[in-house]
Amino acid sequence: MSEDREHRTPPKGPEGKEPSVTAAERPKPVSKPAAASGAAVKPAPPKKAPPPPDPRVEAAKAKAEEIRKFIDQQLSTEAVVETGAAHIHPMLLIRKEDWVAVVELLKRSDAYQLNYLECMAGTDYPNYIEVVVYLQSTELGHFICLKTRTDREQAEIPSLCAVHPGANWEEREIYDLLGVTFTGHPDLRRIMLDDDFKGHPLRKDYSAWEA
Amino acid sequence: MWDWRSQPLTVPSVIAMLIGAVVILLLALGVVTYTIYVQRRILGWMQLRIGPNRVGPLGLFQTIADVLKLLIKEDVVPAKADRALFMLAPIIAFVPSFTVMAVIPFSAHNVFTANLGIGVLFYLALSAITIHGVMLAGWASNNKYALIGGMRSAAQMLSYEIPLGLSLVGVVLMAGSLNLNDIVLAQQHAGLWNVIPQILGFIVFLIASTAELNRTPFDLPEAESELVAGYHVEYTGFRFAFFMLTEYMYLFAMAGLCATLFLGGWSGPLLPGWLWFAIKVFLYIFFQFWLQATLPRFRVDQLMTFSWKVLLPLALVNLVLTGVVKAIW
Amino acid sequence: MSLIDEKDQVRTEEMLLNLGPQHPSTHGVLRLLVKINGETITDVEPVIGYLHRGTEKLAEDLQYTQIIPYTDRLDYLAAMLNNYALCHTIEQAMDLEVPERAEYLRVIVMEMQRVASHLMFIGAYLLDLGAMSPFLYVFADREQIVQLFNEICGARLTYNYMRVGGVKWDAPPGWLEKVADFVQYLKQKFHMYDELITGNEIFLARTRGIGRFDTETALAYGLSGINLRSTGYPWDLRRKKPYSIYDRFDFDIPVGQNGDCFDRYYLHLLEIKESLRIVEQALKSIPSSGPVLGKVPKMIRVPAGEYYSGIEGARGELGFYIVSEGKDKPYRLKIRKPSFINLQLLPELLRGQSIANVIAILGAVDIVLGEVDA
Amino acid sequence: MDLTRASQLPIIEYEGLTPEENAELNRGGVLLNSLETLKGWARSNSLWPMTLGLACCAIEMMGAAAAHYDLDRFGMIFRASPRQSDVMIVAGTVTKKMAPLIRRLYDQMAEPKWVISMGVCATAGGPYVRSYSVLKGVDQVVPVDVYIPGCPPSPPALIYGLNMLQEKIRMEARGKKVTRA
Repeated sequence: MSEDREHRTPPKGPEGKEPSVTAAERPKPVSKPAAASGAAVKPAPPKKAPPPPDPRVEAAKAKAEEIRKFIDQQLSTEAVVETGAAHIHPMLLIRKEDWVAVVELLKRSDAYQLNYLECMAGTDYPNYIEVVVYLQSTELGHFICLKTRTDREQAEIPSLCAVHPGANWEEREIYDLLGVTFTGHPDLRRIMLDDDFKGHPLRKDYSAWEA
Repeated sequence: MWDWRSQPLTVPSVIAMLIGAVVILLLALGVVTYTIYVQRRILGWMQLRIGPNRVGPLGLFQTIADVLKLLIKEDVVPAKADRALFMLAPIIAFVPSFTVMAVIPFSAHNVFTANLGIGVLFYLALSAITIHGVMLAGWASNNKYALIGGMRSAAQMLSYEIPLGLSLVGVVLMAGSLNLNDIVLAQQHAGLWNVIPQILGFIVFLIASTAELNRTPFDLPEAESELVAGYHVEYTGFRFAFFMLTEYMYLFAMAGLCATLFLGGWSGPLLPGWLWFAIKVFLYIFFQFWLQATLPRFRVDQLMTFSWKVLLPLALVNLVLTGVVKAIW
Repeated sequence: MSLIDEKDQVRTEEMLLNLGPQHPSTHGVLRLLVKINGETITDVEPVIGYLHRGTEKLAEDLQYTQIIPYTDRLDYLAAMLNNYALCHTIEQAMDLEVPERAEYLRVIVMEMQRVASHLMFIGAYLLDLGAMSPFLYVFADREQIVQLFNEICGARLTYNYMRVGGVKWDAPPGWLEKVADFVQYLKQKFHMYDELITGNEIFLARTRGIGRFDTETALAYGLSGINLRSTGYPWDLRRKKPYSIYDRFDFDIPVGQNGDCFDRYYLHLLEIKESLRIVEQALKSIPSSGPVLGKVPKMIRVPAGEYYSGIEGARGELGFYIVSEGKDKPYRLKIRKPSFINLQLLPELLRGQSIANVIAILGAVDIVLGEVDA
Repeated sequence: MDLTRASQLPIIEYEGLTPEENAELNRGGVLLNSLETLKGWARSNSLWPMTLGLACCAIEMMGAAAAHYDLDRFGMIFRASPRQSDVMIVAGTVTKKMAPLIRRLYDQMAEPKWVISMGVCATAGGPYVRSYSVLKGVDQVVPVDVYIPGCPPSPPALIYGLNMLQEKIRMEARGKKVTRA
């Protein structure tokens, strides 16, 4: 597992300052292999075709770039660390400090209206913990993926509760299972496990037998 | 008409009285036992099921097994409960339920009961004592569900006692007597059961008595989905059986009251009196089971509103109408 | 009761009522800490996690096909839909093509599952409101669906029927006719339910105008499924993001008007009707033969990357988020659990209500604890 | 009365008694024996389960109680209050968070009480045996009388398990120690 993980997670500094240099040259692991190994073109019927880049992925990347420009204009040029595609959806990696601001901006902006938080997930990578939200615009049909990263040891991410009340329990669950502290969360307690439970089971180094 | 009061108080008559009381007691117990069985079978039939059919032929011994099991089950008194009251409550609830049987005339000749001049009042007064038992049970259990159940029960029984009583006054006016025997005789004399002239009173009585009995759709005090088991949530074994018996005993008593007051009691053509009485009682009981299989439950505030804003005015209207008609006649 | 209207005048003490985790109407092991003042609720705190089984962690150690049985046990009332949601995500990721007949079979079982799940909701909801018979009636009907599923996949509740790229078994001979018969049967039964329950005055009095919320609240809280549609917002993924072959069928998305408990109940009933319509159409146009499992590699390896896709489950949007490293096991699997998210709104709905409404509101939110806790 | 296999047992041995005493009891203990048979009969025919639906198995438990299978035939009606129930059907996965509460519910039940572990999750953790939050078998917190395998067991399996329990109760009422019914 580890050697495989190596190639897609370049060594990087501590949390917070993920320099866009490394991030930019590191293609989103998703898109490329998906197009390559999946070996499929957009139109469903003809299946076996040489692997040109999937047009859906290309479109997603373009869209992500477009959103980045929008954020750059409205907020700051440092908010978006990286753009890409999560499978066929536009993906933007947001700096932790601007996390709430970006989500709020995209929710309020007339151009995107990403008003519906569809899915929120946290993943434990070797060097950082990543929190992903999939946002949906119920009126305009946009569907994008935003993510932010934090250090594993002092996992801390601003809470989205104020923007999307529905994030409340999702964040509690991530706090419970992954040990990410959401600053500004109204009621951050364990939700699934007992209060005296030790450790955070969804972390890769957690072992049920030690506890 | 045979009457206790006409007999001199001698040793044989006292023994006869005791035997009579025991017979009624056993009869009531038997009826209650099989009421529960019939309830389960009828509900089963209405719900595409079968109901108990394994214990004894056709499941006839099912309730006996249930009662027996409850009698030999451990008697738990919760540590935090008010011990004395906890043990007293089922008795307070249970005793009046048997006592009210005294005034119900089961038959003109063969089954004897007290020919009490104030029969209707006696019934209402004694049945009200049961509320105390229920409230005490709720209080003494030291359980929040039980407390809420007990309080709901008290509130509900008190609210519905009034329309129930008022609906009976119409019948009393018609017969000119509080004696249940006299009321039956009056109906027989008139050749018309009270259910026809007192139809409004009958409807009020049906609804209010359903609420008094805590049966669906008024079964709030023991609403399973809200209060687990209501006021008797902490009771086990035979104390719980007492509450169950009380409930079904009142069902029987109320059915008897209904038959007596509105359906002509034991009077009827051809068949013997006790059989007529039994048929009428069974009809009422069946009606209750039918309701149970059909309706959802009221909400507690709707229940109160219904009593005070609908039933009470209706009962009063009935009373006034009866009075006017009586005055003109 | 007078306590509710005059709570300012009557001085009462606040009481903490603990509802659950073992309580007949919490539909499992949900615990509600209810603060009541008289019979009025001042605060509610749902405590969940009593059925947290760590599915997401377990999935990290399992091959993709092995995860499918675990999805059965999430929302155990709608196992087929859960199966599909996972397979759908993997198929999306691998760009797999599913044979025609398999797609039709999937749609048939999924819609039948939706019917079974909604029937169960109706029965359980009426049981919560104190009516016993509807529960037994719907169980008799649901039993027929369960038997049909038993015939096609050999299990009554946890089907494990879908596979990546198709379904495990073809329908046994005569099965589709049985389904057609059942659809006809339930269509007639449907009117009985409608008349018996929807027309009941007590039921209306207990559910009309109770537990209301509007579209904005619903969207902000991320509600989905019938909870969202009851506010009048036609958000159904079968239409909005068509998957499988739903774009071939003609069906409506019923929406509510008031967003109250009655609407949520009634939408369940109407959706049963729509699902039956879909099943009928699918039965008409299903290819009579053909493979039911597409060309799928022996070992399923999802290409590295991250994937999310959701389907319209019985309780709302059921989605799977998969992070893959290109191996036969997922690096991370996250389930977007509709019940879990729908339940968040409960405290808002309950505050200020009377305690008797708790059950009506909780029941209408329609949660399955296996899914809430995962 | 329903006197099934238990009443046809040839020899009854009371625990803690010598064989002679047992023989004496068997000769003379007509009243005692029939009383105990009656006790077993009453208890086994009036098993009221508690509604303790934890997970998937609860649906099959409801299915067993519902119209198609109808547990009421055997005189079993579900009681919501542990005080009034005789048998606890642990239907579903027992998590570590839930385990103490199950124990408390068990303690609240009045003697005599029995426990049925329904499904592999309650029996031994089942598919979740490797999970960090699942108890590996409910018998770690409460004594179990009957285990029913299956994931989930079908209603007939549950009914069979309950019938086994009934038989066990009848036998135990006659002083026979039952390890495997």
